[in-house]
Amino acid sequence: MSAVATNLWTIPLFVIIPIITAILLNLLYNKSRTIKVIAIASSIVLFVLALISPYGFQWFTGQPGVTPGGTYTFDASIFSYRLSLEYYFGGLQQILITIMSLLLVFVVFLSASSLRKNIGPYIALIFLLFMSSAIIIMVNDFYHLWIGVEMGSLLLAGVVAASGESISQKAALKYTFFSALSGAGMAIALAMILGVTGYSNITNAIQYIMSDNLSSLSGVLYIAFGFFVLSWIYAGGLAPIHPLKSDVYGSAFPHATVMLQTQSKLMIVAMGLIILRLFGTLPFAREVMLSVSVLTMIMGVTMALIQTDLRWTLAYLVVAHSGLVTLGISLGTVQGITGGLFQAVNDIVYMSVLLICCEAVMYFGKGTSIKTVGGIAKRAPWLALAVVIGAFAASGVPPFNGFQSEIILIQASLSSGLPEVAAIVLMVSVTTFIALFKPIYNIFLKPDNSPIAMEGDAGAGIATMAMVQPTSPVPKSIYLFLAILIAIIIVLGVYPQLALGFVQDTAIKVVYFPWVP
Amino acid sequence: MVMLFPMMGGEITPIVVGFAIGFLFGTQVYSNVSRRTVVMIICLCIVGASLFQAPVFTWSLIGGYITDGLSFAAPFISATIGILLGWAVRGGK
Amino acid sequence: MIELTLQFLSFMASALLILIGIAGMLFLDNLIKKIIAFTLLSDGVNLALVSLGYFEGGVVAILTPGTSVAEFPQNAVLIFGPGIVLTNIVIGVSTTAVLVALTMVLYKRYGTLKASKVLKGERK
Amino acid sequence: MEMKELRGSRGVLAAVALLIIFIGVTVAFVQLNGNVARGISPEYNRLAHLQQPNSLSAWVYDWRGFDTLIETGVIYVGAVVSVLVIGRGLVRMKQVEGEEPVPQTSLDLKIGSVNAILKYFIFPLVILLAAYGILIVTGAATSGGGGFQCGVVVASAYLIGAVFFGKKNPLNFRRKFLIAIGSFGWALYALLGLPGYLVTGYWQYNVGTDLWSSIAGFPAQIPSILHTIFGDPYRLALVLKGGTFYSTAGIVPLINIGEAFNVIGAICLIFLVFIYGWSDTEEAKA
Repeated sequence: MSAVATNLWTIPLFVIIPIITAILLNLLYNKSRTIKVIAIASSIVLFVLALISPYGFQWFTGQPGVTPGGTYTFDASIFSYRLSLEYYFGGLQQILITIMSLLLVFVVFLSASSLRKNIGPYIALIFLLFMSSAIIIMVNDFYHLWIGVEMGSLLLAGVVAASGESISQKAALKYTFFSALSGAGMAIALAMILGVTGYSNITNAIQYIMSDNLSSLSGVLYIAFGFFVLSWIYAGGLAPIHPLKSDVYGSAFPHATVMLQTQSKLMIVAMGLIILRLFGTLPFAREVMLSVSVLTMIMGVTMALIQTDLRWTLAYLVVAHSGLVTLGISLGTVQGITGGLFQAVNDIVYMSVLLICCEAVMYFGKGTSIKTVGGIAKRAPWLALAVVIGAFAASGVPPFNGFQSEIILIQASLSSGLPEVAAIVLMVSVTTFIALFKPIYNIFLKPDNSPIAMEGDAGAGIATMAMVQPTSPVPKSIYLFLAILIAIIIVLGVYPQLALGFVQDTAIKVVYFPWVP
Repeated sequence: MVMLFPMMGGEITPIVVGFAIGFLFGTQVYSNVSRRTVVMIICLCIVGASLFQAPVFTWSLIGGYITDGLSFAAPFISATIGILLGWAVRGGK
Repeated sequence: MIELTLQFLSFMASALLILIGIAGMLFLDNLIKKIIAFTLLSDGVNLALVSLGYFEGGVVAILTPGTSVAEFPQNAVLIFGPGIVLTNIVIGVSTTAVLVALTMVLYKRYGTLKASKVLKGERK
Repeated sequence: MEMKELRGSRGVLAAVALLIIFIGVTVAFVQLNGNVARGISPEYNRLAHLQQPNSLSAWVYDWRGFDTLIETGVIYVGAVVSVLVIGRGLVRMKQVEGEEPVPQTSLDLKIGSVNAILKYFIFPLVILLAAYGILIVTGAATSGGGGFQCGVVVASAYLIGAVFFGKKNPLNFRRKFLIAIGSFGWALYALLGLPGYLVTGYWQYNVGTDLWSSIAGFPAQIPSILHTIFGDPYRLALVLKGGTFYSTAGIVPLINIGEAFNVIGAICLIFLVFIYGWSDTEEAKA
């Protein structure tokens, strides 16, 4: 593994393959069978690429770096000002992109089999969502980060509004308005950083800020920090605007939410690390980030408690658990960042389990509200098992993966001298369990005595037959996906070192060598 | 600065490309105007081409450069002709 | 004392545009007016980016016959400003298109453009 | 004026936040005024005479060409999403009965009131505007201009035609044509990186101009056939103070064409769908 390769062959493919696939799918439009084959093949290729890829850089368009002496170099280890756009693929990127591409396989399969009508553009948007998230996590350049975030927000609007229902259109409209606002804010932040440093490459900008005395320009840095935090909040759906993001999660199809929450976590991680690297030296920077995270967690779980629909409970829980990720990052210690990144990995996996279960509940045809569905455990016992495991993992019960990362977070906040924060983390785990218990009990365990079921019993004989012979309409493939994800949950829960090895390196670099991507 | 360089590719290629793209768009044109209008378009196009002037760093007659202060945007003319030809060949009435 | 240079004035104009844009997006009730406010905000950002690249005595970053090769790099205005403005315009166009499309659809459903009526929470 | 929301406590809070933002931005701009760091910017102009006179185009499409690829994607996505919202490619779950989407009807353009003389001049105007757009894209490397500008000009020609002629638009782009050229444009841009990638491993390396293969550490030599294909058709003689340079923009003009097609496809499609709505039956017929 040569970490200084500046033309790593896999990096462009993570971007170009989704682009070409998306263009093809958009053109195919309504030829479902071809779309399915192409989409699944392409997502499997992406997964394999992410697994086998070595580490290194890609300097797009092959422009070298300029050393202070005015000579050109293609060696990433030499100090130079990068003329080209720089992407970095390392351990953190590998584990996140691998998991995201695994989820992409599942999401593409699920959406191709559960949706009707013209699925081409929709699946194309999902591929582009993958692309924009991969860009955001790999890029080492403000300007490009901004393009990636803006593209991600447009894609999110498209994926959410694709169902054509008024609730999702409203959620998309609200979110797009805010994305317009915070996108402009991010552009202002970009303008400020470019004005102060003259570099859009993050490494170069950090080196400039560290080496030069910018005391007369500190106001500019503060404003840039403010706008950056604003767009961080928006990208992750953190505290003041969490209702917007959970509206988005709740009104999209659950399988789309799998992708959306993955994207959002990747954005949080990437932007959070960049804020920490660039503005970590500013006073109050970490405190601001920390208070945003704590607020997010509290607001998220409280809202999740009062929901009566599994979809919406999950929507708020996803937001609350984003707070755990940001908490770890904003602690700013090696242990805290490790915990935050590991939490991001775990969070993506167990939330996907829960969301796929939620999608499976929809196959029974009565939605996901606790008022309308019930007694699913009798018809699909394995599904009930999966959702319970997912809930345990989410609430930090050993031996599942949520436990491992939450314990690191608690230790990190204790060693930073913040026992209150540790208590809040504990509270989030417990409340998650309570919030999930109500829908799980009502939907899976309680006998089906909803008004619709009663009506069916009385009116049509067919419905009664279905009740007598319980058969699950859930396709076998969903069980396969759930099994794979639960295997990951348990493996990470028992051997956390497997994932920690990938993320620890990044945490050390962020704390001690912030200019290294 | 009257200078006739050996003709470079960059002076010809835009004309060819302009014609090709123009032809492509011409196939989408749908109208039933008289021949007089077509003549008017061509006249207006030549006037416009002289206003736009030849692209900078164009030195040859084919590129539209005659002398300082008098030159024609050759890609503009070729694009207009391309559109009209494409309309005549594949467009709708 | 601040000198009223061209760059300073255009920075102030852009700050004003940003203020008007954000205020319009927050306080106006009509969805179309909100979108117009967004375009103002985006223009303000563009103006800021362009004026970032300006300096006294700079020339356009395009070579013309007879330009000095040696002096051009230092004389040309900073190039990232206009370049990023291109991106911002593209992003502005796309965002506006999506916003207008969503507004159109919701208008056809509810028959009103008032944000307070269209976006009223009615979650089950 | 609908300042209702300003009255409550939330409004006051928002106003205060706004004031803080305004003051902050102003202070930052005052500090920035005259203190803008040039950073790496002059570096980008240093080699302009060896590739293309338009240094901005070189920055956008060559030095930072990959940025622009994704930026092109933004407008593609904008078109796909806004058209999807109107109706192209709405999806439903098989099992769940959802709310029906709103049917989209086409706008009623009253074209009868347009002056006859005006109408007589609109057709030449539309044709010449389209040709002007093409002129802009072909001159991207030498003068200000490029793919996006071309796309916008052609789209405005389309919009003028739509406003004055309604359904008898002279620039009568069909839906499938627009979707096809939009997709073709982005795909062309994306795939133009392939030659450089295969030879050197750097995506979108400008094989036509080939500035860097003589620098130590560059992984490969560029075969001369690639120079011929991607470089020679765009070679120009630049007469500057300091000598005459035979420069070439390489793949940049081709990229510009891709970008132009993408933008034309995207923006015209947005206009078309906003005006006429979308129905699947029409696409099946066409």
